[in-house]
Amino acid sequence: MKQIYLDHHATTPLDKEVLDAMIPTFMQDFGNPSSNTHEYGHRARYLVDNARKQVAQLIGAKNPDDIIFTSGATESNNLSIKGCAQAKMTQSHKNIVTIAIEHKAVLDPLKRLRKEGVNTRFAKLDSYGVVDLDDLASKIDKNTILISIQAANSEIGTLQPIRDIGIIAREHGVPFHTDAVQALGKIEIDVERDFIDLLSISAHKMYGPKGIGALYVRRGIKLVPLLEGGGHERGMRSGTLNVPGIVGLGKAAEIARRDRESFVAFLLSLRRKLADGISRIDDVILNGHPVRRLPNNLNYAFSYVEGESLILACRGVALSSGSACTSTSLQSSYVLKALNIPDFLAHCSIRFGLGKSNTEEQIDVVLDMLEKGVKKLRSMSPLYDMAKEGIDVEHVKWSNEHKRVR
Amino acid sequence: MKQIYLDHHATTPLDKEVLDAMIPTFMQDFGNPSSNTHEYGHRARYLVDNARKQVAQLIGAKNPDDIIFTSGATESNNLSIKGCAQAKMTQSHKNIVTIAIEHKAVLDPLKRLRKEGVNTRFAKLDSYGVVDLDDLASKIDKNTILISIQAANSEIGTLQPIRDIGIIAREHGVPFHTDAVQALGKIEIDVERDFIDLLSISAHKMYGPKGIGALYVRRGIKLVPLLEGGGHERGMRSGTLNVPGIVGLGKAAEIARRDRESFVAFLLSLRRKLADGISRIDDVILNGHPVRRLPNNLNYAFSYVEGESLILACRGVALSSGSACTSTSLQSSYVLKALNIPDFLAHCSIRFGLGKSNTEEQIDVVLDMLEKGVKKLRSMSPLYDMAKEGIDVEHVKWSNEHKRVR
Amino acid sequence: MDIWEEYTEKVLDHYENPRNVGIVQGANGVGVVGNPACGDVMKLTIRVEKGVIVDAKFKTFGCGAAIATSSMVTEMVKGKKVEEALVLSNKAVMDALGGLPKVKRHCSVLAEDALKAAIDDYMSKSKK
Amino acid sequence: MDIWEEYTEKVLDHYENPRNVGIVQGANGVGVVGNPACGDVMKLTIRVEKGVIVDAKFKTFGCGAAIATSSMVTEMVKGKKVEEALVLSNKAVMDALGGLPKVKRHCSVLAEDALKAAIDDYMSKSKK
Ligand SMILES: Cc1ncc(COP(=O)(O)O)c(C=O)c1O
Ligand SMILES: Cc1ncc(COP(=O)(O)O)c(C=O)c1O
Repeated sequence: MKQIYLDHHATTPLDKEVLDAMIPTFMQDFGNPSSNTHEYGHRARYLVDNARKQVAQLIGAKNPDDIIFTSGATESNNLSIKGCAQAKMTQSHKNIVTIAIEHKAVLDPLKRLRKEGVNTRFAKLDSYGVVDLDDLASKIDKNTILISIQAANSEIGTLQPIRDIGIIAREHGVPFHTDAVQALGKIEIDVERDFIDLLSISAHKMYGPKGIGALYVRRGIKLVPLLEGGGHERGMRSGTLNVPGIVGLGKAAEIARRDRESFVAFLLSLRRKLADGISRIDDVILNGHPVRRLPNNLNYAFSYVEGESLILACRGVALSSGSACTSTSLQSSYVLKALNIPDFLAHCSIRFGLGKSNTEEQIDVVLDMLEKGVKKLRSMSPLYDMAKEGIDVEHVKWSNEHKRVR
Repeated sequence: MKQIYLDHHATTPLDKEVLDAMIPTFMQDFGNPSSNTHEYGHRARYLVDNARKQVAQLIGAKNPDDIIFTSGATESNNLSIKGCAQAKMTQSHKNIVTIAIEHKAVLDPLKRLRKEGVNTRFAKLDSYGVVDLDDLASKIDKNTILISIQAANSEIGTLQPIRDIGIIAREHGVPFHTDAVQALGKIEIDVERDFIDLLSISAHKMYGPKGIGALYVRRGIKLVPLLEGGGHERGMRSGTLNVPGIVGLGKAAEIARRDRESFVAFLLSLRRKLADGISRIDDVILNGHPVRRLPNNLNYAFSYVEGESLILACRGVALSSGSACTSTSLQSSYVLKALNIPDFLAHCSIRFGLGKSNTEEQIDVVLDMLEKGVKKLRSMSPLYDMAKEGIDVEHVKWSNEHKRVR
Repeated sequence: MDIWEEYTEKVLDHYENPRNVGIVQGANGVGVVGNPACGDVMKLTIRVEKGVIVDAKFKTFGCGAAIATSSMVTEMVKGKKVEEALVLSNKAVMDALGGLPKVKRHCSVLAEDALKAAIDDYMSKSKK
Repeated sequence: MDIWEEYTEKVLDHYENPRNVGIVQGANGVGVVGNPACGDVMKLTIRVEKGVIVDAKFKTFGCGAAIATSSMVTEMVKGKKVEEALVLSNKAVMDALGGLPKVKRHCSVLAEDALKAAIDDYMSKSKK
């Protein structure tokens, strides 16, 4: 398996430094931090406290105890949203304000809450996926219990104006949760400066281990725990602490903070090369914002070429697409849909997620494959022929709606 | 830190084989199993599927898909209990039957449910902590939605008659959940033979990594998920799969099954030596069942000697106690209390948890420390003097109830 | 499913070296099925002489499985009588490819539909 | 808290080498406080001569901190006048030990209470 990995939004490999920090916790410093009668327990507690500080520093949290370790951002998001709703059990007509391009780990809990009478209000987005602040403010009322808006989108990389949202939230006295999973280590986030009350972190998106994440919970924010049993983590999240994971997350956070500037510069230079190369292919459309986007993200619709077939043409390159044909649900990307990008183009879309291990040479290889692949696939595409004849393929009346499953 | 570790109920070090299996998943096979467009994702999916089979085999589950990976047994227990209650949202007067010596990860969720109108019914225990089957059966009625009874207790090691409970549950048509965390790898459990519908597993109690566990969910059992966002794990538990953890759990499960018999024989021989040595000290009382207990567990009250002070006397030995003075809550063990063991003796109780790395020589060292420590501390103990004068210290009218906090 | 691992060698071969790409010169049957909004469109052109399909070519917008089934169907119908081609099922096309991943079965339906549409077109023209 | 790491050197020293363990011969003040059900009982015996505590010994059932504070309190009161001993606070005992972990502060209260009880006993006896 010598693939070129361009799917760093899905997950990242461990940083060597992170692995080195974790190794001693498996067989030597293996204690349970809750064991308070011996050295093993004490050592584990020390390691956890240290990691808590590292994570707090990454996001500018003043008090390390405001960091709650979880099993990942899915849990952090669920805890924020459900925990907040349950804490206001007696209040009626509750609503939560969010945007339609949140990760499923925000949208699915919100869907669950709707069954329990908590409404979801979607603030408007522009065609790049940036939230409309005026519309956001207008959606907030006295029954709004939470605003949940991501820092960066995992498909199109669009960045949200987090601090502006924080200000609006604070003005309205509503807690502000942000899913910062994709942004951390690439965008500077400071919970104080940005008025963030709850912030979700996942280690495996920033060169740390899978199965560990954190939730920043500002003092005074009340959450009903999802996982109970012993009252770990200030009573908000019980369960034996995942010491190796926590140590790994701590180290990953330290590196993310330490190396952010040089890492971003590296990503931007690789991305420029990739974007320049792709711009030589005609009929290619950029999804998402031209500037306000993650430095490691590009997302293009290669018109008239179905995404999966193009990924197949880039054999040996790990890519992901907005095409239904790569999803088991047979639905094209809901993120692209939410931006009113036509289904046809969603099926033609490919996400590029750059990361630490990528090189200029790899970009050259990928560009070569893309150019050849697009050319070959368009030579087979009836839509390309039609387009060249001047027909607008999107607005043709297609003879039959193809049945997806039989 | 060259301590003698006798706290294997709290957590265990990783087996070297487990660590070796995990290592490649951190930097090479680091893919996200949900990534279906490339080799990295596919490899990760393969590793997860393999681990699922290993875990299924350990507990005799016929269908590997009935294994749901979680962040640990705290989550597995919460999901079983809350998920089951939520799935019967519309039913009223619901109750769940359990026992008072369950782990907090069972009792705390039950406490939460009580606020939501789901009653907890405690089946009677004998003085060793074994459930009274007749009483259990009498507690079940048409509103019983779940029976949750552990396979083995983590403090006193008492084993429950799981299969008998399973039969009763099946006869009444009520799902049966068992927290098998402490039993796996030491006691043979088979979800088919024992009529188990839900079974909680934690890797770090069986020489696997922390932060990963599993829940066996028999086909047909409906659970409302706690963590949502993408529908992983048959929709019952979302979140990026913790591949290194899962691979570690799988390997640990394989080893637990493969080595169980020889491991138990090893534990029993060490335990015999420890028990024989302790029997030479007078006024020592065994907590829990003389025979129906985990092969690695002993729990003794060393009368007239407070537990923490005895642990201090065994410097360099990692032990835990039922004493309030080692718990931040300043409460003595609720497990010992539930068995009507007097508080006085609970404060004198020490738990011994044997494991793979222990040796005969270590037992000799520990016995020597225990004997000397008990002797010295009794020479300081006013209670020992009273007892020698024939006074029953438990039934003296003590002049003042000592205030615990000031 | 993993698009590389779950495709058979035959599917990948037909994807990488598709047979009969293009438009048949002097075609007397054309079928266009699918919808770009659903992610696949297939255009099949055939030339029928004396009740026999003497040539068939395709153009397809779609995933690897859609391209491979398109390619395979053109191979399978060439030389077949129209009546024989009409009973060619999507299952037969899949079998010829060594199978398709479950979530891709609908692609073989596309090929069957395109074939039927092209034959329909030929028949309605030849009736006139 | 971790019982090893959170105890000061002084606490551990007094736990390991407790001073004045036992019963004072010819004691004229005895205090027994605590309750086995709460995990600690302290018995303090003193001998007062001419208003001065000339000897003090303890027996304690309790955790390390309870033993260390017992030991320390006997050291601190020996040679003190009764009135001085009466105002000895639990805080002073803790300070002399270099501090106690937060959850162990109650142990120093035990020592203070035992001392008060022993002096009360001496006073009520001497009044007779
Ligand atoms: C924006 C965002 N939020 C949440 C998640 C879920 O986090 P985790 O993988 O830690 O469950 C992801 C990744 O899957 C993500 O990209
Ligand atoms: C019997 C029992 N159940 C549940 C748990 C909790 O499991 P975990 O540590 O995986 O959260 C433990 C250990 O803490 C246990 O001993």
